[in-house]
Amino acid sequence: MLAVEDTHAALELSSGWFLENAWLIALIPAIGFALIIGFGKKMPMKGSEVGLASMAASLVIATGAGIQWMQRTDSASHGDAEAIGGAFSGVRGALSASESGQVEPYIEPVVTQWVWWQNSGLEFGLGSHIDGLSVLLLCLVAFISLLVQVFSLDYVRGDRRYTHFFAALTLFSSGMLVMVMSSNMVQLILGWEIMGLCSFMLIGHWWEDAYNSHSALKAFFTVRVGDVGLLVGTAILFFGANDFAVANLDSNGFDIRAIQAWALSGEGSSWTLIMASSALFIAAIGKSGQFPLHTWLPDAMAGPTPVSSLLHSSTMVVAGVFLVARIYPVFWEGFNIANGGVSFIAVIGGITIVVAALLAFVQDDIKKVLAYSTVSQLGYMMLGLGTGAWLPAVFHVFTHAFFKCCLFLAAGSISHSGSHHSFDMKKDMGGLRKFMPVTFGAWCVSTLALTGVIPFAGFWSKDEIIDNVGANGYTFLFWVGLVGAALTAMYMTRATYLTFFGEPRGAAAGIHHDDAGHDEYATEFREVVISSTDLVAALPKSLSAAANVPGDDIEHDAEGDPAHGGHHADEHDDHGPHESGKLILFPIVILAFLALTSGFVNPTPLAGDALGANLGEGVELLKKYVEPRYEPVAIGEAAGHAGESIQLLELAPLSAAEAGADGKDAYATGCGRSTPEPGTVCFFPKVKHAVPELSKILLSLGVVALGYAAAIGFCMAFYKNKNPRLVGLTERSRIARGGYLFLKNKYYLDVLYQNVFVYFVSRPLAKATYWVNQNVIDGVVNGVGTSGKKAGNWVYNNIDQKIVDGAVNASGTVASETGHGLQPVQSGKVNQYGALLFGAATVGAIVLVILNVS
Amino acid sequence: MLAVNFLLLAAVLFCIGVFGVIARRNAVLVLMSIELILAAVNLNFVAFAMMNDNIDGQVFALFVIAIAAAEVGVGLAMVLMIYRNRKSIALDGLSEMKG
Amino acid sequence: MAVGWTVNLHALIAQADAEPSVNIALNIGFGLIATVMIFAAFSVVTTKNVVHAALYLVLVLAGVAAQFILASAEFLAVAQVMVYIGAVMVLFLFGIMLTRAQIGKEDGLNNQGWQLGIPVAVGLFGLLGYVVFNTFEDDVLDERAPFPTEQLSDQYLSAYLVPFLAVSFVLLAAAIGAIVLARKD
Amino acid sequence: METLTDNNWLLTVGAFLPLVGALVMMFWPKDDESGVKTIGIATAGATLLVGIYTLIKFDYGQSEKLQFAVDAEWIEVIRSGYTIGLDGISLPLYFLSMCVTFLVMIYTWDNMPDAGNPKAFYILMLVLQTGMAGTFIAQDLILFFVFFEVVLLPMYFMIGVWGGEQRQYASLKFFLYTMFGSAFMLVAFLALFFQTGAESFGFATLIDLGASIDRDVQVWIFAGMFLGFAVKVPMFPFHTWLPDAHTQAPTQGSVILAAILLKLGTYGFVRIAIPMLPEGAKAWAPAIGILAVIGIIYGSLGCLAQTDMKRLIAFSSVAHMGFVMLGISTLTTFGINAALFGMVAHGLITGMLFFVAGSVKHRFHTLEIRRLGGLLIQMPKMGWILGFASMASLGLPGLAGFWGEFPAILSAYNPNFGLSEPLFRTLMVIAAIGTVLAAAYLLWLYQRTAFGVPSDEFKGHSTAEIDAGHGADDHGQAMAHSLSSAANADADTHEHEEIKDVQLTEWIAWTPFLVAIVVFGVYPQLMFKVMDPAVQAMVETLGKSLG
Repeated sequence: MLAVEDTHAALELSSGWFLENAWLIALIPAIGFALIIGFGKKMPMKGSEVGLASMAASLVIATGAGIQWMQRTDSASHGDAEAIGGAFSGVRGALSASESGQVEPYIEPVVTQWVWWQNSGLEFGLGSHIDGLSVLLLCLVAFISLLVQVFSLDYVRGDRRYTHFFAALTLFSSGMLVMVMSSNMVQLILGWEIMGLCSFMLIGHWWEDAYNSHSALKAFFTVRVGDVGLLVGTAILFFGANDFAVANLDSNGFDIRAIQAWALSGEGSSWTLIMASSALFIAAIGKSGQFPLHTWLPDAMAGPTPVSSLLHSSTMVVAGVFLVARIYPVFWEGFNIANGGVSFIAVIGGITIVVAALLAFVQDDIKKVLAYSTVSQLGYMMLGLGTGAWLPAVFHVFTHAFFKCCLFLAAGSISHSGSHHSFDMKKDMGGLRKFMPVTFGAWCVSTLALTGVIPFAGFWSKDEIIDNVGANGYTFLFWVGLVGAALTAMYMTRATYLTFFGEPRGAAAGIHHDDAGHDEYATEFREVVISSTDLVAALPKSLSAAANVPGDDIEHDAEGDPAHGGHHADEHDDHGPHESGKLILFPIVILAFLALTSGFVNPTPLAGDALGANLGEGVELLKKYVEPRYEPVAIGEAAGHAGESIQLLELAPLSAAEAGADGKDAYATGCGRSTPEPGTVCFFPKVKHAVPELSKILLSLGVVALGYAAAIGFCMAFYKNKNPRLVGLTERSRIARGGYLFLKNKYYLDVLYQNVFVYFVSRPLAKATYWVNQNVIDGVVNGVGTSGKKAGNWVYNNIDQKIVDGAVNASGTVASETGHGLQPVQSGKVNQYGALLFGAATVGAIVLVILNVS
Repeated sequence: MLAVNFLLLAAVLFCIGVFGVIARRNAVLVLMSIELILAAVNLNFVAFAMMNDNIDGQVFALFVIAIAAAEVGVGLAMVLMIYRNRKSIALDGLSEMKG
Repeated sequence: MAVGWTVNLHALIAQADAEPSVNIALNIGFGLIATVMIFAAFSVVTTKNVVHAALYLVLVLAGVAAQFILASAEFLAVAQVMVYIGAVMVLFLFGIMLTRAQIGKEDGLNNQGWQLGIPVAVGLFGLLGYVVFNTFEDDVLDERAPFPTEQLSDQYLSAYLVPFLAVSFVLLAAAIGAIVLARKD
Repeated sequence: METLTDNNWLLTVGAFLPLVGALVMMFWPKDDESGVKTIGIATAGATLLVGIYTLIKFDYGQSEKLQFAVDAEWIEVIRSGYTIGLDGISLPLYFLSMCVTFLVMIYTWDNMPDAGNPKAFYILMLVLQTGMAGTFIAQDLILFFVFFEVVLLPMYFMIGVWGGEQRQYASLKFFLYTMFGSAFMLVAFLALFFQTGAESFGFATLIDLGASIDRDVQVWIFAGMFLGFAVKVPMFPFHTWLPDAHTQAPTQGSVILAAILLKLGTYGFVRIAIPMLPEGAKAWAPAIGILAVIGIIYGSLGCLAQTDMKRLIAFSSVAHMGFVMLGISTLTTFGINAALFGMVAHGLITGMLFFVAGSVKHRFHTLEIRRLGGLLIQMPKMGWILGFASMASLGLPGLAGFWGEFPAILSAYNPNFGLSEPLFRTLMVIAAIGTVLAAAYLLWLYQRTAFGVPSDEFKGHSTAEIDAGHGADDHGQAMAHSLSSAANADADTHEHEEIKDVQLTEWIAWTPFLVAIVVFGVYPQLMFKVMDPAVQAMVETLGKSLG
């Protein structure tokens, strides 16, 4: 029944089983989810094994696909003899060109898809669309998810909904994978929304506590607001691109490639493109927690730590970035990035970097510090995308996943065995480096990576972003990026200091105060105004939780502790902080290692030289395999008809011509700079790559170092020596206090959204609507109804009855009868007279008018 | 100035008056609504008089004013009497006229 | 006050005579007064307080008088002010006081079936509006000097003499009737 | 439009078999309840089998043609014939009506409404089934009208006899409202007939001739039909009967009402009003679109104001049908396909929600959202099903609801036949915002009923809860619980009988719904493939006269 319509690339590019069947990568976890839900409870390991197995399987396939994608790329550029069927002279054209270093032909993504639904004769597909970007993220997501699940094995052991937890986790990864490999917008929306659902399930995992369920609601709802943009944007793109796609690529307006090609073909009006890209970016703002809609991310910390790490490293929040990266041409044209237009994306990204970084300073909850740092890093990615630095942004997604995941897991490990299930740095941590050396080490490595210290992973990606931003002529945003880097260094130093240095406090010192969790959430309640439920009702409910069934569990859950509610709890209770178990440390260590090394996937050559290592162009693996080539493609090619690949020959001179001119002029023409030749389409704009300079690198490193120095000095003075000039500054100085409160309250955005918008819609507006419904609309109905009933009554008792009587005793005079018959019309009520009179008059007149008109 | 302005204004007043007559329960308020209706009528008269450049409209408007005055006088007197007899001027209470 | 109005009205007309087209100032004035009137009228039929209703009614009637002036019917305007605002309203207030309507908010001023009024009124307005527009779409009331009052009086004492007398009798009868009705025995 | 007439006995049997069953039941002793129920279910089952056979025999290759068509004489005097047939537009709804009746009957086996007397109840449901099936197969205006009205009566009694406290009011309102609408509809039908001067009331002839009518006249006739169908849908200003009817109706009534009856209106638009009066449709499309979008926002806001679970679900129907009508009002193939899909999806999902609401009421004897809570603790499975249904209802991709909502919104971006684009694009954005509100009220409902912990009055009376107690390592507490609950159970009134999780009959009745929601959500092509050609054909004929 599934008509396989296999529009993968022309055969001269080597393909392979893994590339063809990449859809399995997403399908397996989905099936895993079904299995866990169905039979998980009965399984020996309560279903977790299914989750692990499915993720492992996906990882294997994803890796295979990655390798085959590399081969495919090589087969195109270095042209293996056997990879090329002799018949395809086209590739020889391309080949000869590429050897002369001029043309690197566009590498067809491998698209495998089936008819998913049809409408008005068009058939829309569901399947996999494998190119560098998707392969990269597929491997990443599968890998991180696997590690997180391993971590969870121990972390959430003994939780009441252990099975459901793993089920949701698996579905979550599957959703992300579906989205990453999506071959069309509808499938992308599918993955997008599945993730939304799972985030709802996972953040609200301990839903007995009202705070958690409200955070879940908030997350889903905020993202949903952004999704309006997604729907609208998709609609605009579809109707914009459809005709072009049907005509040229025999696909449809949902198809990713069709959209890319259409955007660069210059067919679409600039208005359409601007509207579409703005709408879609609003969706990205919601999902990736960019500035105005970032408020849900910190609340998402209500979920178990593995969830936070998965959510913040490779899935969910990256979705927005991926959306922009995936249909980059739309934004490229829409925001006119080619000509260095100051784009919506770049501005929002820049704002987010600073805004979020500042918020990270006033958090006491270690997870919230990390959350805000994620937001700010996402700002970097958006900044990169908005300024034409496509590759660095994607690269940053890649590296950021490792160290951010590592940081979260480390935080989890701390709370698990260090701070007795509290996340409060000020209350329950400090001096932990002695107790948990491994965690400490991993944490430090990741911190260095996050803050972009050479040679850790973060440096290569983040610095490349900043560098390219500068090179593309956005000087101001360039400085914003540097400031952001400094801020990152500072708040991470603060967090590190509070957690690992100084004197052990609270739980870290072995003191247990189980109410810690409670008053933390009690304060939270003051911040979180529950969407559309009344706070008053919710508060006692959640507080009475402790008294309820199964009270014991709930009480501990309120602390955000999974492992309580069973004898596992007692394990920790008897002795103080200690290092976590192997299952927890294993993923952390691996991730730490990657945080150290993953940057060398795509190091800046010059920086390499600075290191003394001799790195040539060749080492930029991502640039080679992930970034799509910007060469125009003959239309037959794009539609996947091998026969027409001959046309590549005609392309050779065109691209040779532009390759001739070098330097900036090389970017004057070509895809995304000028409309492609008739008969050809572009799939990716010709992005600039900054020529790295040592000075800039040193500058950024210097800035970071400065940040470190300042922060360390501050921590020493403030937390250690309790410098009297600093301590209590917020009490003394009005400005300092103002700033502090402003940050503490997250710029009052929550208040705005929840007390103003949500409250207004859910209370006065809804109530008013309902009132209108009941009183006016329904009132009219009832009024008509009652008067109709009255009329009916008197017609019955009078006309009917009376006339029957009249017939019986015919002796009565007709006059009197009719008189009696008409009597009851005189109900004696003036108003009814009025109503009858005017009503009748109106009706009559209307009838007359209508008769006259028609 | 357009004739429609006046006529529409009159129409609005008229309809509001009608609504009042139907909706109100208190006799005095009903009388007031009737005054609204009459005012609307007068507006029309005057407007037409101006439109046709003919003074008869105003003549009639004056008649209406006079009649209205009379009507209010009598009406209120009746209301007063009703009130005396039954300590209420709620109209739906009065259904003696019921046949 | 009416006099003052007329004066600057003449000024307006004088400078409006130059071009017969629609006079902006007049329209604006009309619009302002009309809005006030409609608002007031609406309040008359919706307010919960009888006394307020009466006062709103005053506003409406004053508005009508003003409109009369704009329609160059000054005598009527004066009559309107004197009769309605002078006499009728006083009567109303007396009526309200004597029937001991409580001062302040009062419930049960409406019938239970009051919603019935909405469709009737709306329908009626739709009808009237439609008809008015269809018929008098583009009839312009060209500004003219106000009708001289003597012309009015001539009409009364010649063509409309009989109705005039009739009306005066009616008024007399009404006065007597009112006394008879309202008299306490 | 040529027709396929092979094995054309199918539809007649499928439509009137229930009546036979009802007839048999008439002579069955009233007090043999299980016997009565068995007959009812058996009849419905047989009907369903016929339906399945129809499904098999249906030629999907040419689903735009009328199949199993019959054209027999009926009432020669008024030139109305017994003309029936089935095509891609009506097939899904026709089959849905059969499934729903069957499943509802199974559900009734254990959950008979309090008023009792299953005999009457089952007879009514069978008559209802005939009416619904007939409406979807009728190809003759008079026949259509008859079936359309046949549906009315059983539902009236169902609400009026087995309903809640204000059942009289609700049922009367429902009846009068719909009658009011259908009166205008009948007038419009007759007007259409005479204006065209057609030889018969058959759809085909009227579709051919209808376009020839003068535009103004078309607009007036369409107005009549609009009233009739819009009341049934229900569209925004005519919706007030819906919440009362739903809230007061017994669970079975609500389910059938939501699943099928509301669809009669939209089906009427697609099948009759629009194809027969192209000009009228075009003139009215903007109005319909605006009302639809108002309905979306308005219904959602209405939901946010509700305190009663069932009433909330009822209001959500207004919003969802708004999406359907928006799709129809664009007059595009895209939109009408979406609308048809949306009808079925809404039938399944909202039906499911009403089932859950009914079962909750059955156990807790209240639907006050305030008093509920912790459903997931007391009835985990029920809680999951509720969550599943609400997720489907808020249009989550991968579940059926999405495929009605998303294309409808999409289609509003460029409406057909030169309808005003700015207007419809604005409508599109507003409708998209409507989806946010949908998420708001459904999640809010779910959070307040399913999450959290049970309120004190119901605490500790569910079997699941006590198991959970055992599951937790704290045995003493669990024991204490079972004891205390036992104590309460003795002490208190019916409020405190054991709250059981989903029961067998409920599983049987619900599983098909859940499966269908998933299947159609994951592979919508199943339905689009059937509907799309038919809708394309229809829009083409529309295009002939509108250009």
